[in-house]
Amino acid sequence: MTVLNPLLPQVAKIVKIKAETPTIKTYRVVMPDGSKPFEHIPGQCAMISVPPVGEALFSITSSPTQEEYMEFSIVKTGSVTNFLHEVEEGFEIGIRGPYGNGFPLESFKGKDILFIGGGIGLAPLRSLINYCLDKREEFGKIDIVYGARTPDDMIQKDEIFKIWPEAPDTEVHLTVDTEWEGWEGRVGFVPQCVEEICFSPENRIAVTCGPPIMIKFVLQGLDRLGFTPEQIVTTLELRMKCGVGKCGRCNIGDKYVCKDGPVFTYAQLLNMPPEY
Amino acid sequence: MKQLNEVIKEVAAQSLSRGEVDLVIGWKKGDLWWQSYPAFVEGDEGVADLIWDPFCVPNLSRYLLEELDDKSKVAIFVKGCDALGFNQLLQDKRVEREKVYLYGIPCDGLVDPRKLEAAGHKWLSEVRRDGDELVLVSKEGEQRVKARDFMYDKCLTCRYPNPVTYDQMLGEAVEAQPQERFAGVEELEKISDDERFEYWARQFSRCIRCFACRNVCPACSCRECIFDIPEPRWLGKAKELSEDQFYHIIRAYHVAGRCVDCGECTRVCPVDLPLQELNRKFIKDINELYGEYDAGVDPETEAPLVTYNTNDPAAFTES
Amino acid sequence: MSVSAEEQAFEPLIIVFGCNWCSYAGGDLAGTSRMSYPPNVRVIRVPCSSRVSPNFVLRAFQRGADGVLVAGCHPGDCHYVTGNYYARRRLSALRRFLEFIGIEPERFEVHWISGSEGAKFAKVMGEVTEKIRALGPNRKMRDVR
Amino acid sequence: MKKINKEKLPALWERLADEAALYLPVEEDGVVNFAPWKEGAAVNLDVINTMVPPKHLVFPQSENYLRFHVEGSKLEIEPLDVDGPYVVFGARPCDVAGIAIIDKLFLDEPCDTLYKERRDNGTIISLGCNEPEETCFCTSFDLEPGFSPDADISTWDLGEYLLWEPRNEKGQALTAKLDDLLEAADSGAAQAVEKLRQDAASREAAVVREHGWEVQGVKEALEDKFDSEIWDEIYRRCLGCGVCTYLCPTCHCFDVQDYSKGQEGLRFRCWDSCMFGDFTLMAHGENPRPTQKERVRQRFMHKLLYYPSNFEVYACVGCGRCVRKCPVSIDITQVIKAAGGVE
Repeated sequence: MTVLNPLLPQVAKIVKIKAETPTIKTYRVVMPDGSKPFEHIPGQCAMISVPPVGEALFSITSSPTQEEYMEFSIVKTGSVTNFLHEVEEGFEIGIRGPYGNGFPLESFKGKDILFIGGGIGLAPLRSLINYCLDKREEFGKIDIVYGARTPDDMIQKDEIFKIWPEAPDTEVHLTVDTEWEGWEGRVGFVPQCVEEICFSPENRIAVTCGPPIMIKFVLQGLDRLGFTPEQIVTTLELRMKCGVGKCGRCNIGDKYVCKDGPVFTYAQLLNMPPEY
Repeated sequence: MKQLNEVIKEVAAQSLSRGEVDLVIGWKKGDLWWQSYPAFVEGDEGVADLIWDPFCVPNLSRYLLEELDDKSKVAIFVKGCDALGFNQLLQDKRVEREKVYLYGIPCDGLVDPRKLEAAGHKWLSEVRRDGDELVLVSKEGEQRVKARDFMYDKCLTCRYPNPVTYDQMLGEAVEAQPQERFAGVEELEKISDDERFEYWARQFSRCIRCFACRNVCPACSCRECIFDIPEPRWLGKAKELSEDQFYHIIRAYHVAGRCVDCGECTRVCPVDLPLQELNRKFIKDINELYGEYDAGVDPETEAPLVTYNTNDPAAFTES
Repeated sequence: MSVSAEEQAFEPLIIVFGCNWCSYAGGDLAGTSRMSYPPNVRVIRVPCSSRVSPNFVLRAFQRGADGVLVAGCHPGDCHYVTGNYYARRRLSALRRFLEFIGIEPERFEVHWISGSEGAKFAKVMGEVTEKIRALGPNRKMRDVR
Repeated sequence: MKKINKEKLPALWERLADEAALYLPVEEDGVVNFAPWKEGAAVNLDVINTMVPPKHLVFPQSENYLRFHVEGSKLEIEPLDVDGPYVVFGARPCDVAGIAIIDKLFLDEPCDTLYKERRDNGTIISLGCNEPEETCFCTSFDLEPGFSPDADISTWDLGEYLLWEPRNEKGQALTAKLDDLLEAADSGAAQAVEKLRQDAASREAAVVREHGWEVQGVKEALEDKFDSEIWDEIYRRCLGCGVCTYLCPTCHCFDVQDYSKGQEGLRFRCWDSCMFGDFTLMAHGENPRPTQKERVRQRFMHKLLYYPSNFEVYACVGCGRCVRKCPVSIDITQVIKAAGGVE
């Protein structure tokens, strides 16, 4: 069998585009024959190509249990994403992956899981949330804390407002940074929210993703609540070009985020140089 | 030379101890005889390491771009060419004169270690300047050679061995003995377009795009370089002759009228591209067309390509 | 002397950077006055001849131009008063430099053509095209990928 | 072991060039680099360090690997072939060791097939060093100046003759094709090689000792040096150019870029350098290595700590190019000394 060049993308097609916020869209992607591009584990990523603009790595936001397609929530922020925000349904892209380690699912089994997300940080968490909900009996209680600057900046509104709150033994805690007309829910930053609700570390894993500043305060808050570094899991993002640990730019010490990550426990991060 | 080597330590110690400057940038010695490199001295402990020898070639003024950010005053040593480069930074409004203290060093030429090596002078422990001679020290003893035979080419054509600007001059002024600096350009002008194209294509194709020529240049001080901007990406990253040509033409053009002819681009090029000849072509043409101009001599004048006269000649037929 | 098929069929490609206020208008006038000029010429409108960065010129050569021409207002007539005086110096320096790199100087020309000089526009384009045709295809900075 | 009279080398090169693309050290405009052989080429086998190492033959500075065609919303992607067989003649042991070092990364899972195919297509003929340069310190890394265990064929310069020894099947296959040009070496040859190797190694080791360039224990010493002040001193004079990385036989970082011409285009990978500010710059403007300090630290930590942690080998071969070519003499031996290994 010939081994394929790991840098070689396959052609795939964007079949659905959903505008989540003014700067975030969710793209549904399938192969030309209508199948899902490849299997993955929650937390893994894929490299998306839009020649001649280039390639960028995105976390897969759909759950592996979704057998029809793959989804990506993408913020408009650089040349590839600006381009993607201009395309329409039916547009063909290159895709390769999956990349990265994904969440350590085995170690989550039987435990309560606390998801803490901010803004676009929900994208990788969503893959895992939907996975857990689809395999509900394997996990304990699920709490989802999600915050954004304003209600308009929240993504996956169907799921956060309707689907997830109705799932068995699942609670969703939404918060916005500041008062907002028509918003009746919680106001305040995500880390505050986590501490206020006072989650117990007992048999619980905390999984967090969001802007670096949010993560920093979430970690402090979880520490105060008694979570050990081993109980906290996060996913990182650095500039990447190859996705397979060769191009040399996404390393933190001797670990490559694209290959050894992007998911790390806080305990692992404490043993790595603070270069992220 | 020995004397100057002591003087620089004294003045640096003085400036620092009196609190006149926060930092002195000079040169210090590495393990190998030709390694004289920039040293950053903020307290007494580093002063003794400061040296002046025939290999103190790096221009220290470029470091002001970074170092002045968080310091009130920085002292640097400047040779003739360095002072021109410093003035160019002033003219380009990238440093403030009052935040810098300049120790001027009259320089009678620096030594190109590769010329010594090519002549079989290797495994040395020290090279000293003594009048017109170099003293080469090795385990076998000392040997004297004519200094001018081993100077950098750029030093042989140097017209400003004495700094044109300084706060304090260290040492006696030296006499300039410049060879004709446009000889190389003129040689190339004589041959046909096709031959010249061949020549430069061969040179450029050796380029590895390390950007050392840009990064060392006192006239290349843009906060964001056009070659680094991802969009529009003017300079593609592929190793292709047309991209190499693009890079070198634009690099030289961007410093045209501002190049102080210090020759650092040629010195630092790891693959020996004769880059100074490109800059000199611009200098020569600008001199011919728009009048003699020496960048870096007077930071108050306007560079020739950012000004005009209504009756300027053109290098194309005007109709 | 043998001439390759490609050279026999050679139609030069000439990129013209035309100043919006004069030469581009001159080109328009040539068109509306039904004065013909060669189809080899592709005009790119720029706000002033001084807007023409050397990047533009080199990119044109990289992407297949056989000749590049900058057309601006006559000195003294710049819409922005002094733009073309700067351009004269800069483009002169560039022209000599391109020659130094080995590119025939005829391949990079500068002409002053006002908005009322439709005939001149057509004539210059014709002359430049013939000159470049005589020189043959330019390969000297062409990106061969 | 075989030998060849040096007068016959041009005939050998001609034959090799018939077999495959032949690259060897050629002098042009006073610069010696690995270049394709052609008749009359000024081959220079005396220079120890070519200006650029032969790394580019296995890992080109830029390498197209796919062609794309975009039309409206349609995309076609077609992989491109890797160049065919080639022979590298006269590679010095340090440079061959550099290739063996980057093999570990590129051939590690998932295997970089582009690299592997190109690597497999090449036959490397090394040339042992008789004398060290002033900047040589390969013995620090347990390499031998006089011998390259990773080459397909080893050769040694014995004055009138070049001794020739195939080291593996690839080398034997090529040697078999050159039978009429090579002759059997006499019985003393092995001994002569042994002496050459020992002399070269001991001469260089003496220089390394004199300068204090030994690296024993440097990896361990660097394990707690991420926040050390050694970086405060060394980075400050760095100009942020890529000389050190691009001339390094083991630096292998790359970028991926597209080139397009209308609807057609190519994707290529090309060398990139951790010394450049945009290397780790993210689309939203953040940079985990915001200043030259972090970049310089990364370069040396990668070579002396991270790479050995992952692949059990230092990513430095002591060729001395960075020592010689850094415009401001930032040199890995200074880091090695500053880190302070175990005596």
